[in-house]
Amino acid sequence: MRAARRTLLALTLVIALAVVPLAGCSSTDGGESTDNGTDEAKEPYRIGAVLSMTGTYAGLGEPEKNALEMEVARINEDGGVNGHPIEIIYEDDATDADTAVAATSRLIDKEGVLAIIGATGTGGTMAMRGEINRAGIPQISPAGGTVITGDFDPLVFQTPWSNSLVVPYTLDYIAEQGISKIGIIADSGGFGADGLAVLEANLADAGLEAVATEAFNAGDTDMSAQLTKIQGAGAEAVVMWTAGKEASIIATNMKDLGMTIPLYGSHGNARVEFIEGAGAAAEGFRFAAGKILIPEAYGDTTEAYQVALDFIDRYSAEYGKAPDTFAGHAYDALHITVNAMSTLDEDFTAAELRDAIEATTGFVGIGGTFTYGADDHNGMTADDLVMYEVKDGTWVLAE
Amino acid sequence: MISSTGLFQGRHGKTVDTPELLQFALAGLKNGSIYALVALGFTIVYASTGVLNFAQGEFVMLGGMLSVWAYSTLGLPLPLAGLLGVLLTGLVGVIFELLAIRPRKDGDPLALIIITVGGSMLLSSLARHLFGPTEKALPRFSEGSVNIFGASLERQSLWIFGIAAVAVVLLTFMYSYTRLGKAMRACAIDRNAARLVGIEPRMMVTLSFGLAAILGGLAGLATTPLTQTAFNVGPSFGVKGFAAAILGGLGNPFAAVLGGLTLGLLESMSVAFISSTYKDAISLIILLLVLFVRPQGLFGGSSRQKV
Amino acid sequence: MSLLEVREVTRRFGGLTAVDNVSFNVPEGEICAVIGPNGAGKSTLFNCLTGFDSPDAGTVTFAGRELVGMRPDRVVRAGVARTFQNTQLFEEMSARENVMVGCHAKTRAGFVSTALRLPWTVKEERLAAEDADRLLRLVGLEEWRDAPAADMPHGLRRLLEIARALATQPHLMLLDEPAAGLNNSETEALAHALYRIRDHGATLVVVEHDMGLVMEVSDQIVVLDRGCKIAEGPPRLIQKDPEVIRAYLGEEDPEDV
Amino acid sequence: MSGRSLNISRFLTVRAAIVAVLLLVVAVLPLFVTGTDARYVLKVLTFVGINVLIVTGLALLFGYAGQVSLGHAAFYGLGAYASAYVTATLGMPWFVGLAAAIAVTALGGLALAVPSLRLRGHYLAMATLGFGEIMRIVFVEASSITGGPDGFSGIPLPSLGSFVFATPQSIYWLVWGVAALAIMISYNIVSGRPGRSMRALHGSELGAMASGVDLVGLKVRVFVISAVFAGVAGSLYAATVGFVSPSTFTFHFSVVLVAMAVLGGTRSLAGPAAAAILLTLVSFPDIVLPGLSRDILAVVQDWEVDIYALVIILVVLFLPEGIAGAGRRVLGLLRRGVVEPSGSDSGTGQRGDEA
Repeated sequence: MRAARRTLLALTLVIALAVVPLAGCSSTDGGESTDNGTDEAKEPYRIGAVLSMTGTYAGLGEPEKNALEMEVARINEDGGVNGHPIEIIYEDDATDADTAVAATSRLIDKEGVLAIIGATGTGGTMAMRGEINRAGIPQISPAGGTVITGDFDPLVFQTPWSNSLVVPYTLDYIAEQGISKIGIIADSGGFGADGLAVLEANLADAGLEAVATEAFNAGDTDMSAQLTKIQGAGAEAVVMWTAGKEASIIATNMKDLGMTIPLYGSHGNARVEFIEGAGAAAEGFRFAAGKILIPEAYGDTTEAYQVALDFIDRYSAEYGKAPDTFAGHAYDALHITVNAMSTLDEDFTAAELRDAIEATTGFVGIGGTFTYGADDHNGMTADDLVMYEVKDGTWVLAE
Repeated sequence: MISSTGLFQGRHGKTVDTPELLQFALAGLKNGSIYALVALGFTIVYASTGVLNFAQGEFVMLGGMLSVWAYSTLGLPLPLAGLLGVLLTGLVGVIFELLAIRPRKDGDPLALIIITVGGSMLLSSLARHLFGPTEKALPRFSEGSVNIFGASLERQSLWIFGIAAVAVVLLTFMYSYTRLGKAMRACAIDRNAARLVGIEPRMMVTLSFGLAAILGGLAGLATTPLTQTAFNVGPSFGVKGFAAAILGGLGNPFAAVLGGLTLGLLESMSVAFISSTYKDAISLIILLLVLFVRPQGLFGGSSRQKV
Repeated sequence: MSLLEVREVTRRFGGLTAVDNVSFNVPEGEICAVIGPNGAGKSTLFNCLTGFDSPDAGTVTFAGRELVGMRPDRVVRAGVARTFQNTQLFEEMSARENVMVGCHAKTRAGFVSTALRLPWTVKEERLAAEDADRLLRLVGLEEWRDAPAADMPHGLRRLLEIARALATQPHLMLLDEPAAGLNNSETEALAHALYRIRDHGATLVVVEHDMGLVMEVSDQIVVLDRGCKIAEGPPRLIQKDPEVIRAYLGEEDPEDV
Repeated sequence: MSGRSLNISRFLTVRAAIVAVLLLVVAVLPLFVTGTDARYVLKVLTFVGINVLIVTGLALLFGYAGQVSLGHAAFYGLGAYASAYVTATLGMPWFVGLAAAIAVTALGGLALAVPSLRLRGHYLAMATLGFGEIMRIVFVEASSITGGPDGFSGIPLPSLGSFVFATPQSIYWLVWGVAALAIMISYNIVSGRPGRSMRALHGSELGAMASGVDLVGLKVRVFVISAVFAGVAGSLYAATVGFVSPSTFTFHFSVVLVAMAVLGGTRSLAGPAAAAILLTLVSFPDIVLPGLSRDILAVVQDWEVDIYALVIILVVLFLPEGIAGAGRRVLGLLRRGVVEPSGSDSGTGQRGDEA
């Protein structure tokens, strides 16, 4: 029967086309395998990494993976940990909670990892928690949501500055500038909503009043309506909380509206793409973040300065561009885990690893100096932050 | 916590003066003109196939991405880079039609819609492979703003208004007065009848995809200087454009533009008088109410159903 | 009392009055034909009688019940079935299934009872299938029972639609141009089917262009022209009515029909 | 049904045998998944089962009644949040959460279906899309109930009485059991009176009305049933994953669900289920090809969306009637080849009710 034969043909075609990319790439990418320590007799320590290589957060997952790959290679060249090489097994969660759960399950059950770094986003990080708890292994997240450590779980650590750290620092700084009325604009996604909640909780302590609170969504193309409202409410400064590309739209909208009041942002805006997108409108924009952007902020005699400089140099050499903060968060997650491993006997358990990570004290990383504790799995203080300002198309330390 | 925003604004609410109102209106029209451009793209493909092209948002993305590529990577001057970006987008539209739409011979609208859904995923993913995951910027065609009775509008937005205005006039002219335009419409209504009177419907469909892609590319080129672009911006453009096309009423370029502007104004007025948190929800609820009362959209005639 | 009483029904579309103040009665057990030139408003009238359209003015009383404002499916449940000028069959479904859909009004298995496959629903299905087979035999389509409607020749499709309408067990059937596109022998068969249907107890209203058929089968004829009723009466009188000849038959010679 | 000719009843036996074998395979599959990654494999297969359940509802709505919904992710989410709230926040048993999910999605379906009755085609698609987006905004903003953008965590596992579905096997059986039940219910519906009216509605609305089919009631009921299926799936999802966040219930997911239904083919339940299995597994290639090396896997993950999109496009292009159409042809071949070599095409009388 001809029709049936055509059906079969089509099915075959579908399968064939679905397989072609696999076959085609397996030969070209073969050199990318991770077994560097070929002459190592010892089993590698396996760490899982659930990163968003595709989907909405693909732009964040990429530098994170870059940093991890670079650092693992270096650690292994230096002889690994306790004589064991480190092996990272990467999973792409496609910025999707379900995929993150399945990936975690695969890492735990199929790969038998000792710890998991991830996920890139707060949503994925939270979704993984069930699997993490079932397996009882530690999770170190490079995602920034306050909820990650705010909704405390003994197994879950995080490396970025949380909003609960950055917000009070930023508000205090604004108050010091003699400003009393601010307008807030935040995205409706995880980072913005979280930031907004922390902002509203800390306004009174900083002696500030929010005269307008506006929201926008990822993908919005113009925020001048919200900004007009902020302007009309008599705000003396705009505080923006978002990590998306809409940040540069807000900056340019303000300039186009002729708004001269200062714009403050967050560590979510510490990306060159923001300056590129906002152009001249980015001038004078201020935000608080860790000291990685300008290592001199540490003071050039400190260990932190050396660590940061070293990372920046090697990353720039390897990837042709300076690392952003996300690369730094991944760096910290890996090194905190590896450091904890190095304090343990060779065949430690997951529970011991967790305890060792929690015992991290004064670890000098990229994001800051980490000291975890039984009820603090974020580990940083306001001392790790510094205020930046955009001048002549680049970051400088705000005076 | 965010849900208290509405009350919060109410406390601080003050009367809106005229320049401010005008500014809100301009903000709405700015967004609205972008929605209108996307909606026009929907209209073109709909007019010749009866299909909503879910890949329309990706054409907008590609227009921006390819222009950025031509500008930054090839180092072409902006006008040339833009031209190349838009033409390449048009080419993508034509290739997409030839490879993925034309082989489905019966032209079943639902099947074609699902193909455009697949095409949308594919184009955005390919853009990520080619251009990477981060957002890209493009300089404005014209810097600065103009002052309109105390309200301010960036010159770049005038370009978007201009493109939308020219496009709607050209399309209306084409559909009403040229043989080509009439032919394009004819084949959505009845492919066989179109063939009988000497129109090659397949050619018309290819053309309409190319035209829609060019228009989408123009939209992407014109908006990228304001909004930046990234591989994943397509769907949000698509959804807004779809909403605008439906709000206006499918099939008529003027209705599409009016739908886009109305949607933009609804959103900015929601921000002005109700809450920016719920601006999308409010405009969607209004859209639904409009549909429940006028199932053919605000400005759509019901004449098509009778054909 | 008449089974169907149409009183002063008017339907306007914009400036056009498609049906203008039309009244007539259909007594039980008769075959009534509605004729008129194209655009006379016959199909609009049919739509107004069956709930597919609602008149701007006037009443339609069927067995003492007002039909205006009733949804089409309720009209069917009240005992009025219809067919369409362009047959509205379910192309992908078999002839038997098409007729079984017609049984819808007389069966009651709902989502829940069907989902649970309650015994009475199974029995109901069987009875409906038997009913459908019986009706297919009545219109002479038993051989086509399992064929999709799309595969049936044009003439038979009209018969299938009639069988489907019969399955609703109507007291009144409205047939919209049942003979359109039929050849002579098929028309002959149709006429016999109409008699059989009437003898089974259904009253018939037929919109038809085939004058031979109309004159043969109808007890009474209503003539519409541009929305207005211009004549009403038995075939032999209508054939002679000068108004009908002028308005409807135009320059044609009335002796031809 | 009686009065069917011999070859059809034998054909039905073939089909019944196939269904029985498939059921058996699905039921015993967990017993053969025993590797170190059994938990992972079962978790993925559980996701597959959940998607099969939602798509079955869409198959009823779209494939039989011809109604499009671009908002089914919202019903999935409504069910998930309702169930999560009742079990985690209120501390009630899972069964109550499931009931709440059913009630909430039935109401939501009703609220959308009734005003949408006049809408057709693209306009109906837009209305359902709008509903989906509005619900997503509600999921994000009603943070005191839903946990906002950060999500809702700490949802207890499904349980019946004192039995907790704690092992991946038991969860698999629960989800697939419910999915099989849904398919069975749907099969009964489509092969009985309501299904016939739905197909009639799909074929010709005028004809259906003239046959006494209550279109309003029918459309609303199908919509509600299909919403409830998604809601039940949501309840299962929330309880088995333990975490719910708005990023799961997106327009994109709604579109993927419709794509599954279309790929499966109209007037079929098996086709859409097969499409749901196929498309869900595209994201987890190592389940299908266990020997895949990690490097290849990474490449596949990088190209996952592209593969996914290509599968959608190619299936729609080359299998015009979807997987169901292809399946029917294969079954037709089987019937002719095995049962009745000289058979004609006359056995299509019941071709509407594929299982």
